Amino acid sequence: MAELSYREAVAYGIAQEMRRDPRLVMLGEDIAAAGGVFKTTVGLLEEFGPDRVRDTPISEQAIIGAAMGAAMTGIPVIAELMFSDFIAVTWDMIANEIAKTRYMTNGQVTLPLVIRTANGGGVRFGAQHSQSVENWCMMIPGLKVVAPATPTDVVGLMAASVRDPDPVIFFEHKALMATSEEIPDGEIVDTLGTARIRREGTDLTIAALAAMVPRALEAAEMLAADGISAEVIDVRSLVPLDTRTILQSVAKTGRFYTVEENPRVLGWGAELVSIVSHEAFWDLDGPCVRITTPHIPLPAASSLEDLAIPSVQKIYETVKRTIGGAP
Amino acid sequence: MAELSYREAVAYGIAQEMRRDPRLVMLGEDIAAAGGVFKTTVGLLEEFGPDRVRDTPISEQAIIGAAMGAAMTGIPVIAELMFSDFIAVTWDMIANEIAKTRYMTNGQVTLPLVIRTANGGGVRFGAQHSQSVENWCMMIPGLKVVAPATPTDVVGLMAASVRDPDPVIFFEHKALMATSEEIPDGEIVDTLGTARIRREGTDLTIAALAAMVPRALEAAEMLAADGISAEVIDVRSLVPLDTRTILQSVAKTGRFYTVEENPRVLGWGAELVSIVSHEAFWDLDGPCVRITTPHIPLPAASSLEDLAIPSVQKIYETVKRTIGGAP
Amino acid sequence: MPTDTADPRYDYALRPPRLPQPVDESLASAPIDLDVRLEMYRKLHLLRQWSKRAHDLFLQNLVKGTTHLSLGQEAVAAAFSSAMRPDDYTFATYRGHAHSLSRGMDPGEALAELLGRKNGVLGGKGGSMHLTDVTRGMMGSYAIIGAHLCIANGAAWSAQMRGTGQVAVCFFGDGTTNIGAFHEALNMAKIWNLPVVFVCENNLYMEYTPIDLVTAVPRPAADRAPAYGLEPIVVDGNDPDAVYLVAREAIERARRGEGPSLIEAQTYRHGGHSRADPGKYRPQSEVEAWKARDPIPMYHDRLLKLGTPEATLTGIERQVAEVVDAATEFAKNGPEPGLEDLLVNVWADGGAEWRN
Amino acid sequence: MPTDTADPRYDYALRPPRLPQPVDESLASAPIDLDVRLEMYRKLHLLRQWSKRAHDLFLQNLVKGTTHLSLGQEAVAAAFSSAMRPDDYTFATYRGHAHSLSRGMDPGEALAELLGRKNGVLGGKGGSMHLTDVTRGMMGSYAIIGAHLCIANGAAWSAQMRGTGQVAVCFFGDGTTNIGAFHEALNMAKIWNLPVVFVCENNLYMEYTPIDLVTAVPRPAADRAPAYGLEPIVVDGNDPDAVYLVAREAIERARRGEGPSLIEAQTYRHGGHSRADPGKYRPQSEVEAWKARDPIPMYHDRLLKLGTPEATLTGIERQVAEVVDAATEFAKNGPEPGLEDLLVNVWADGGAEWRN
Ligand SMILES: Cc1ncc(C[n+]2csc(CCOP(=O)(O)OP(=O)(O)O)c2C)c(N)n1
Ligand SMILES: Cc1ncc(C[n+]2csc(CCOP(=O)(O)OP(=O)(O)O)c2C)c(N)n1
Ligand SMILES: [Mg+2]
Ligand SMILES: [Mg+2]
Repeated sequence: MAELSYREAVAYGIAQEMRRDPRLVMLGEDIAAAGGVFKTTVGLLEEFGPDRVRDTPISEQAIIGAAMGAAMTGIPVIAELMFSDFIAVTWDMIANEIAKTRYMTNGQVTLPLVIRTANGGGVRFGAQHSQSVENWCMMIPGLKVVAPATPTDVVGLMAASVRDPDPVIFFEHKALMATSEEIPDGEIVDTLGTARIRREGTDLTIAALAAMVPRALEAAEMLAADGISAEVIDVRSLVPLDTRTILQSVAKTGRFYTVEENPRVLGWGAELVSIVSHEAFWDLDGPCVRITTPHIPLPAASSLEDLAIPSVQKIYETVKRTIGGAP
Repeated sequence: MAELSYREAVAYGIAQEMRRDPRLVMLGEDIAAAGGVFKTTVGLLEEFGPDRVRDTPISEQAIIGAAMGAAMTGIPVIAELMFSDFIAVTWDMIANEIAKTRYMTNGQVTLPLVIRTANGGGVRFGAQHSQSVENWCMMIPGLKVVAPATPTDVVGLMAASVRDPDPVIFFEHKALMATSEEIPDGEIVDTLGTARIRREGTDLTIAALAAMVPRALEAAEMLAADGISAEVIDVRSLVPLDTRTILQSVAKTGRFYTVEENPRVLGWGAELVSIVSHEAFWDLDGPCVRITTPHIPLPAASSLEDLAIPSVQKIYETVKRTIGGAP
Repeated sequence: MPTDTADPRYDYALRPPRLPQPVDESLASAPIDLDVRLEMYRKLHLLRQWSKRAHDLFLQNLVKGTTHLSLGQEAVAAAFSSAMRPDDYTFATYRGHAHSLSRGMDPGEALAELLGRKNGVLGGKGGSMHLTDVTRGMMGSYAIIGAHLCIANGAAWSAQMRGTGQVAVCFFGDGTTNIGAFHEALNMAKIWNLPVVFVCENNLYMEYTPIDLVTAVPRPAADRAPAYGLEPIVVDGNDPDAVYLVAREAIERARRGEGPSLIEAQTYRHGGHSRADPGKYRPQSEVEAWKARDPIPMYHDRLLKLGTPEATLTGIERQVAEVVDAATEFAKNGPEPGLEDLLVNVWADGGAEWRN
Repeated sequence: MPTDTADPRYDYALRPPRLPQPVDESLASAPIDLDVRLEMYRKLHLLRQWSKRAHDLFLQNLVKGTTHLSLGQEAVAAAFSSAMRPDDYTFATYRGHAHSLSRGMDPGEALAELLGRKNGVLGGKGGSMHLTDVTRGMMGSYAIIGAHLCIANGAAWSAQMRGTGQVAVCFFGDGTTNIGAFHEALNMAKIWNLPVVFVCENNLYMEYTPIDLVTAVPRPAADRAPAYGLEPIVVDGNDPDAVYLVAREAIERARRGEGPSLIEAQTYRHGGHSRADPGKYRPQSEVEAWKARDPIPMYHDRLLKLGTPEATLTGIERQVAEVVDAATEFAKNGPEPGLEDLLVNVWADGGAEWRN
């Protein structure tokens, strides 16, 4: 057991996989000599050398294109996009090429690659460096999408993502970088497509992701003090999506809430609600409620950012207000 | 009254606006001398000249960037992206710059621009030239999103989009190009953010968009023959979204269906269902059902494409199967 | 503003024609094996006849969707593929039929793909714009401009890491030189010294717009080469021998570890951009001049002059005709894919499940 | 693989330093009005003192988020803004404070924005990386590499259409020359003959990676100019007079309708890339050599040599100090924005409604 921060867990998880598979390479801006702007790749250059850990120019299309070309010819790759907002600069490569090539070629091409990127807000970086864009990727058929909330999950889901033969977009959350926990000894390998029940409860189900998981858990404690028992599910993997765990939970609790950092419209919760409200319709005792950032670009000022992103208080109050059935 | 095809309606609508506002300009690939690859801009070069109707290089970032820069300095612009799939190539410009600049500058910058693009499938162009990507744009705060289903709506919503001071993404549907209807004489100006009830009904509400509207209407006729009365709403405008019309309809019918051409996950219907299942929860007599393309890239072969995109038959059967309450 | 119909800003066909250079007859004595030359001749014919057949089938309404033929541009594909090793990689655009067939893709499977049949090389899923045959090093046809230059880099990088000596050859059009990905790809190829050869088939037009109207330099690829520390290389793209020599040199350079090249092959498409296009934005005299520089009769003459018996050439042509006929039968007889194919191969497990 | 800690591939600070060129003393006699020179001197000081104050406030934990200072690079902003007309357009990156202040943005409003206050120039919504003041032609600071070059084209195109003679000046870093949008923007600027001046502030590093390691040519901007039919122009970015001359020339060219320019200004940032960065990837000798080429003392000396009384310069410095102190008070006393600001100005109607 070692205490590891979320930030350190990234390099730890990558190192585990690079030791295991000598073909595995990495590329990205400032990831090698500098160890990454979030210090998530510290030590990898030293251990694996400059051929396997590569600094690149500011050329996101070339980076992701190179990852795709290498992966399709037998070299598994981890590519970093410094901020998830920059996915937009290489969106064609991700959404049109990487996601579709296996299907278009009827299975001729396999793409064992992982795109890691720093996602989310809470660090006052403003609208172009704080977005939660996991929904961008979730909606594209052919991409797997993972967003861990804890250091152990970072390591285990990194291993699962690297070992998966399909392209995985791996969202590391900026606001969680400094959080830490004890992680198990030995190899850690998790499974894509599995949600995790972080807290059991009977009155309502809250589905949360990444930085919203600790907030949902805290809100659940406050609700517990009021006699309301919330089950909190860390969705972890948006694609594949573990609907079973969620539907089972809703079958038990009869109420469903999502806590989403993304701006409201078409956040991942919309898909979950559309599933729950269809398949668990007869289980529901009241409307599904989505707690999200308002549908606005994220403001930079601390005071505004704090007002925008769902807070513990807001989660708590929203549940309190609506659990009886009020809209 | 003149009979106009959807294809012709695009140029008709643009010409109406270019006559009205002598500042308005257009740019895009092959739009001027060739009249556009879908022939949607035929005659505009001749009428408005090469300074106002410009052919560009294959440089989507430069095209959309130029549109933004011109718009922010007082020149309203219509930019064409030949296929909506190519939005990906300039996604940074659209999602990170155009959508966010007004908010980030606290209102200093106004962007009167329209991005027109040919959207959707049905023409056997395969996975990279047939996508329905209106959900990509819908989910970005700061973008308005329109997708007309008829020639009259093309003209009217084009006028509304051009006159709107905010950036509008205007989706023209490839499969509707050849459809035609009589359109009213004189200036035609519609209103963004208004859905339209295309068919009244009492048993269920179907929300559809663009090429799915005629299919939904046809399916409604088949259902009527079976004694099931479907109300069909053409959503038309995803942002702003006319939830009022939809919620009122569901209040009346008690059942809600979406017909979406997009691959399933986070299609526009997911947001609608999340709204309806929350705000009309007590009105619903059964689960909301989404009828979508499966969550796959769109295949090229006619037989496969026809199986993928929701057909009249599939709409009809799905409603028949589920209207009683079955999943 | 009244239209002056004689204004070349309104009608590009009124612009001055851009004429081909004359044949360099000295290439007849270039050091190229006769085997190679005959193989190139065979490929020229295969690409021509196959593409004409594809066009015929389109006229019969059997090809749905779109197609982008290379009629007139065959020399580039024929010559490059002949200079490549079987395990080298090809990356092409939607105009990728010629490159696919040249690398050995089965003509029947290729045609069946255009017809949307289950026996198509992609089972009908990809269509005309995405022909791919990984077993033959044909790593794909890419339909959105730019991306595949970056992807080709990745394949070259992979070859470099694996130490296999493989080279990636990436074909694209003149119009593609103005998109951002071109710039990023060329820069990365150079700084990483990648074994990749970028080949711009400059056919003077993007879709319907003349390339010189939208490009800051006269030679869209060659005049950009120095921006990436590369030599400008221009070749007569209608002469298989000229292309072959340049291709061999660039590929061997890359194989020796001496890094990337950027080649501009000047050529012309005889037809429109895609099946929907009559190509009327081009001066008639220009089209005619380039048709007169058709690589096939020119190469036929050269081979005759080099002493190849007419019968050998006719034999090749006949053999190709049989191949194309057989391919046509194969394609036409293919079944349509069905529901059992729809949800297959999104993921490596063969399926399309995104949830449990 | 054991780490050789003395290997420059592992530690870029071990690479050979890239040293500045010596001051060109002949620039003292350049034909530049004394007014202009004194104004540039004032700006140099304003940018320097303001940025240092921003840094102090960051150390006091009053600046949240990130900041990117231009310490050492002030001459570029000071000189360009002095060569511009009030109605010309500036486009800058996240490293945009110097350009904003040089165009006349209120120093207090700029600082308040860094502090996330309601009286910030963007009401706290944009933050350090997005300073914008449309009333002063400061058309924005853009935080994602590349886009704003294309946007600057649009403003220049608009000026061209409106016939106002306005010019757009677009600043960016060396690292930005490797992104696709750079390529697209330069090409379009040339073919449309746009009144735009692209200014690459080459400070030798992207964030933490030396630019020469990732660029195919030695001069990231200048060596690309010919690819767009442009002259390569390199200028000593630490000499306000040198920059001013080049700026005036390029801007007037653009104003006369003679099209775009691309200028590479060689400079260096004294500090790290952003507030989180100690900048240790740079050879110490390099940092020192460039600090010795600090534009401010150099320009101070030049002005003295040109006969400006010391008191005039001290007066300017003192006046700037007062401005910066006042700005600090203004910023610190600003209230934090609140809920009433959150849902404002997504749309032109002032609101944020996406549904009814
Ligand atoms: C990013 C992008 N923009 C536009 C298109 C539409 N398009 C398809 S082919 C083409 C012209 C390409 O011209 P060129 O590169 O010269 O190749 P050619 O077709 O002449 O072989 C265009 C604009 C596209 N496929 N991708
Ligand atoms: C598309 C994109 N990729 C990466 C980044 C992260 N990033 C911010 S600044 C920077 C370095 C930019 O270097 P340069 O252009 O030289 O400008 P400088 O910071 O030196 O002024 C990088 C990589 C970004 N903002 N946008
Ligand atoms: Mg071309
Ligand atoms: Mg720099």
